[in-house]
Amino acid sequence: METHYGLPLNLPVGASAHADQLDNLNALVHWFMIVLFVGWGIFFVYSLFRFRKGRNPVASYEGAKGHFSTYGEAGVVLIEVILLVAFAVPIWATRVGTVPDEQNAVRVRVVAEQFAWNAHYPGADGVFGRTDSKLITAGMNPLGLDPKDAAGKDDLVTINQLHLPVNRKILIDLSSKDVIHGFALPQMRVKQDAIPGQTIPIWFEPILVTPPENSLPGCAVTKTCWEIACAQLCGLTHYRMRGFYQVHDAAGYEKWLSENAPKVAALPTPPAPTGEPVTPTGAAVPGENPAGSGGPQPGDQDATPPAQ
Amino acid sequence: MALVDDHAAHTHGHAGAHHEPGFWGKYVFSQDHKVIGIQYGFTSLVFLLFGFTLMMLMRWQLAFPGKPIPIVGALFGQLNAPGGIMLPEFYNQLGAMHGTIMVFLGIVPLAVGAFGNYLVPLQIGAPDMAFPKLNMASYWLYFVGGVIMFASFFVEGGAAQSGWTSYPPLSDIAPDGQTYWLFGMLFLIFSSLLGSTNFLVTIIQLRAPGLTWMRLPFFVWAQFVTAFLLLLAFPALQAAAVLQGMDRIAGTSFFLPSGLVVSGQQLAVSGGGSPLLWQHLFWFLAHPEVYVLILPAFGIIAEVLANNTRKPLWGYKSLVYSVVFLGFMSFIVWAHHMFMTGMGTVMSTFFQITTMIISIPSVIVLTAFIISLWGGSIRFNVPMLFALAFLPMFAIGGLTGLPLGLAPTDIHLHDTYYVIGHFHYVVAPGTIFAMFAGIYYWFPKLTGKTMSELLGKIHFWFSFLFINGIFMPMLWQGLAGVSRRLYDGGESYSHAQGVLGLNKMMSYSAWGLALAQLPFIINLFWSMAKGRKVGSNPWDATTLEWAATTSPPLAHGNFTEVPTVVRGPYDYSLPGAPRDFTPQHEG
Amino acid sequence: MSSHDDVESVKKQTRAYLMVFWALMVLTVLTVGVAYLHMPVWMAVGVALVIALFKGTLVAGIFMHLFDERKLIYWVLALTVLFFLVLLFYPTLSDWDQRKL
Amino acid sequence: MEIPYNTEARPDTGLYNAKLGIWLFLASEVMLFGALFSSYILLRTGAPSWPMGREILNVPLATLNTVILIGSSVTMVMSWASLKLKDFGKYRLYMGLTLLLALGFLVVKGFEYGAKFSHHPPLYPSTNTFLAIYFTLTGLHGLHVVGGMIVNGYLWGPGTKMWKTDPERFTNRIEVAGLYWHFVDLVWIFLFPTLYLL
Ligand code: HEA
Ligand code: HEA
Ligand code: CUA
Ligand SMILES: [Cu+2]
Repeated sequence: METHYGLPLNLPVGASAHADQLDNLNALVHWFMIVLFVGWGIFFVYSLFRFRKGRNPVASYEGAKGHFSTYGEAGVVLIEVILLVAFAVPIWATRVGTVPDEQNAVRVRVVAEQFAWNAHYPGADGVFGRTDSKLITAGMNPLGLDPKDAAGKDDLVTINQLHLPVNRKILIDLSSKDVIHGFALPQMRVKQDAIPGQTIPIWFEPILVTPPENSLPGCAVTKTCWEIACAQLCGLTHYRMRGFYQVHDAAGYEKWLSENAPKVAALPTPPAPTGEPVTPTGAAVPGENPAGSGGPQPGDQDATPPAQ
Repeated sequence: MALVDDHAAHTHGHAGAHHEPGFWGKYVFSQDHKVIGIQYGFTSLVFLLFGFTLMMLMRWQLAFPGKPIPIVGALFGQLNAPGGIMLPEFYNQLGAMHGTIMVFLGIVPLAVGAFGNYLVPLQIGAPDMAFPKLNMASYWLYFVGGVIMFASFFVEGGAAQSGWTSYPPLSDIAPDGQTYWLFGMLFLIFSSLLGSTNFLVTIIQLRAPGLTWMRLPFFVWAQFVTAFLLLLAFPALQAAAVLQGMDRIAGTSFFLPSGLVVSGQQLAVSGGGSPLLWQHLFWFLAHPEVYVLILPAFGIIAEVLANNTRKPLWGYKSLVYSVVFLGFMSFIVWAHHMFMTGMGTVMSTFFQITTMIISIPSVIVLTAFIISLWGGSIRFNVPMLFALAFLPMFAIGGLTGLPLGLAPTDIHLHDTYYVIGHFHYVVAPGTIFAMFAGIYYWFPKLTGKTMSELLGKIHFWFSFLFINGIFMPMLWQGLAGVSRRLYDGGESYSHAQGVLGLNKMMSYSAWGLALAQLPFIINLFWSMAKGRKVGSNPWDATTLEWAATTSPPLAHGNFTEVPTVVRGPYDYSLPGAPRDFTPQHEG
Repeated sequence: MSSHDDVESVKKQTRAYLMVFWALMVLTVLTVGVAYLHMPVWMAVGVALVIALFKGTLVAGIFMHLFDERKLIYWVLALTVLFFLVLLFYPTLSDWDQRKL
Repeated sequence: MEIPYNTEARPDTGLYNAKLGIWLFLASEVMLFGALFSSYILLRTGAPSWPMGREILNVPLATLNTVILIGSSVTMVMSWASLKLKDFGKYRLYMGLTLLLALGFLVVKGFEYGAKFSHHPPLYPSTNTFLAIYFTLTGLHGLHVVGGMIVNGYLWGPGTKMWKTDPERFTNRIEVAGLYWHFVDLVWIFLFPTLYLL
């Protein structure tokens, strides 16, 4: 198991540039907690033993004297200040404040829905085609891409799979079509609620290529290695709102792009919107057979099987 | 407005003092704070057990996903568990209702409604609560709220299933159970508003002569701050519930943004709302609410510790200032539940700082408690065992709040089992243990009898063992990144594979914990009937509830004569005193 | 409170109530009138709020006797107003700090 | 044993129980409306455009209602003053007027709502966010008016028995009911410009 500052935290492998920062802070905080707890615990157990009735029949009205509790508390304050000022605040500021500029980053739109992750790549021209929620049709045009927009012709749309190049800054515009979902890439140390009505930028830089399937015990079971997890309760099938993501080396990523681009360019022209809105309370949810919950079949909602 | 009505009761009260109320007036629609306290206590224990039962069912599904629930599986019907196999919608209902019931129908009514009601007037030397009729109304509103919540399991589509947090848009488009949840909440909120007003007036106005603020038992202080939190925080959820009710019933879009597409179809609403608005209003209540869950527990622990160390609490004043400060700060930390909603640097900095600040008074409280042990003459009776166990358990719960309170570490831990582990350590082996301590400690007050020490010790040791067996692994699973609210306990995720086995162990522990409650339930009823009879002050305690009345206290009026307080609450082992305790009213 | 107990001072107060009534009437007319001047939004909001605050102060201060109330009530209200302000503005502030694209 | 400080003030706080009680209750009401105004601010600042209240709503009717409600506040406080002056007849009169004015307020409100529903196209809470807020806030305020009327009605009718047995406490109750009623007035004073004028 990976350790941080000597502490095994049972974290998934940290595969992004900023993962170490977060994990180290996490380990630091946990060390702090352990030291407090153990120190506190020794005092606790000793007091129970030393001042049990059998040993100390008459209690002292005065009790403990001295200021060590004040020093202890001051110490806690000091450490918390350091954790905040030296670590937490600056790290968060770089995490959310320094969004890479669009030219240098690989951009992907991720749109969550019950219960899938849609990824939208701008294609060769680097421009996302126009989308409109009114054009959305289930299955055919999940993002509501406007077929009339030229910029959208070369766009690439995938479901439940995200392909990323290693060592490049990734900028994801995250949003949702229906309810709040939680976009989580555990190995990237990325987590962000996908909130309908808002588009929220997230960025990170993968530094490891996804290991081949079967290389880790967990991957062998679920047949995919790194997965997009849904962290926020979003309805019946929240537990199966699983996508996978794969970090390729530069060549692998180009290959994947070129293999998939044309296929998607021929996006079927969507029929006119049905104009059959559902009522808020009668929202239908795709039926799922929960009885077979022995893990979803890998790729059962995927547009293409994981290329490896 | 209802405050006014209360006076009517009292004019009649002059005449009414003489004629005895009948059965209904005495036990059902009683206005006596002690009876109401017992009503609260009994109802909330039943709900606690109910909430636990829901969780035991869920723990089956988590340990053995997709396997039919043994024995009781057939009871839930085709809609919830065909062939005994729990459906995801049923799992989500159980989860949302477990959280709701435990928090709003279990712990808060037990800690505030039962302990507060029964003990606060006694501890401050008052004849009753300031507004007895309101007190009764408060209990019955709670009762109705509970019935509505319970009934919601039987409506079409089942009970609320969007989590106890009820985040829209999911909750806006959920089946009817959610509407019941909202109405149930409104009743509970009214109940709690009446109750907290009553507590505040009682504590401010009805303290016995000589009982100055700095002579109040710490328990009363804890209840006082709690009442303020309830009074000023709950209205935010009240407003939010009204808005969500409008969304669901009148078709408004307070929480629905424009352009929603559900299952591939446009939602026919005007849009223009904000899902995050709900979260702000909800957490504006719910963060103070979590301190409502812990403050009365602090209060109980303080009483039990002082009594069983036979010495005054260490740093009484710092304890008081800490809980007041804690109460104050708890209104400005709520957005630490929302770090992952897209918060920028400014707000997150603010909320990280306030969250770290609020941990300081807890540290002070815990430090004062533990230093109180130093120099004591510690009796290890059952209430004390629970109180002592509370300390390290709350410490674990509180400490695990720290990595959650720092936004960068919260990235990995948010919405994982780490959060579940964090707060269960505070509320289960924390608050629930404190409740047990209180029940064992004050049982002689209610009945004039004590509970069995042997059964109590069995109850304690097994509960302690099993409860850690449930919640410690959760922290470990959370670190591995396992999301919460997963119907299959993470089975389909590769990163969860390494910690899946723990699910079985946790579930066995949960069922073991349930078995460990049997000695308690037996003890409770057996001791009521057959327990050893004791005098009015079996623990040799100093505070007024023991000092000036019989056990159980007088039917009406509490005290034969109003005591005059002359000293602080915890004069144990006062040098030169004849006994090792000197009651508050003894010179 | 003792100040409004005796008959004389109650009579004096009733005169004050009537004056407040007329003041409130005037302010109501004023706030409606002002609303139809074409002011920029921030100014319209400001003016309307100032008038409403003024009216509110009259009601709370005189009808509700807040100008002459016990310290304890002031403390309760001060605390409430503090949390009220937090609740009133934080959600919007945090919306402003929301990361958007 | 009688509960102390039900009528007379506790020396150190200077308050009788119900007076402290009602102020605490009003404190929670402040938070309730605070939460609703907060929602209003958030939704309005977040909206791409916001209709002018006065172009949709009926300002003259609302102005009339403002006058009515302020009037009822005055009669309410006068009814309390009458009791202080031991003039029960006047109390009856003023309290009766308060009730009538409150009823008037609700009637006007009813017309206002009716006009929205029968408008072409009809204006419902679900029509847009502005109307949603308008109906929710005024509806909740209306419920407060109704609640106040129930209490005041009781104090005008059956509740007056107490004037004979315990006049001081009865006067206190009118004061407490009055505090609530003025608060309802106060809320309207802020609702009126927020919804109708801005
Ligand atoms: C009683 C309930 C309770 C209590 C007391 C607390 C206390 C704290 N909580 Fe917890 N919390 C909850 C109940 C509670 N919480 C619940 C229910 C949730 C989840 C809700 C949901 O999403 O469903 C939650 C979630 C939650 C989150 C959101 C996590 C997320 O969703 O990502 C955060 C983040 O900041 C947090 C932080 C804290 C902090 C910093 C404290 C601090 O107050 C803790 C302070 C205590 C200590 C720091 C320990 C004490 C000190 C010692 C050990 C002594 C040390 C010794 C010496 C002096 C030598 N909590
Ligand atoms: C006060 C709050 C409280 C308490 C006490 C508990 C207690 C327990 N909780 Fe709960 N829990 C929550 C609040 C609480 N929980 C909340 C808010 C959530 C989140 C919900 C959501 O996702 O929306 C949650 C979620 C939650 C989950 C996660 C589910 C998921 O994410 O899918 C789990 C999983 O194991 C769990 C387990 C337990 C267990 C085993 C206990 C045990 O500790 C229970 C112990 C109970 C007892 C020991 C009962 C004692 C009672 C008696 C002995 C009665 C005697 C009766 C008479 C005399 C009549 N809880
Ligand atoms: Cu999507 Cu959970
Ligand atoms: Cu919190």
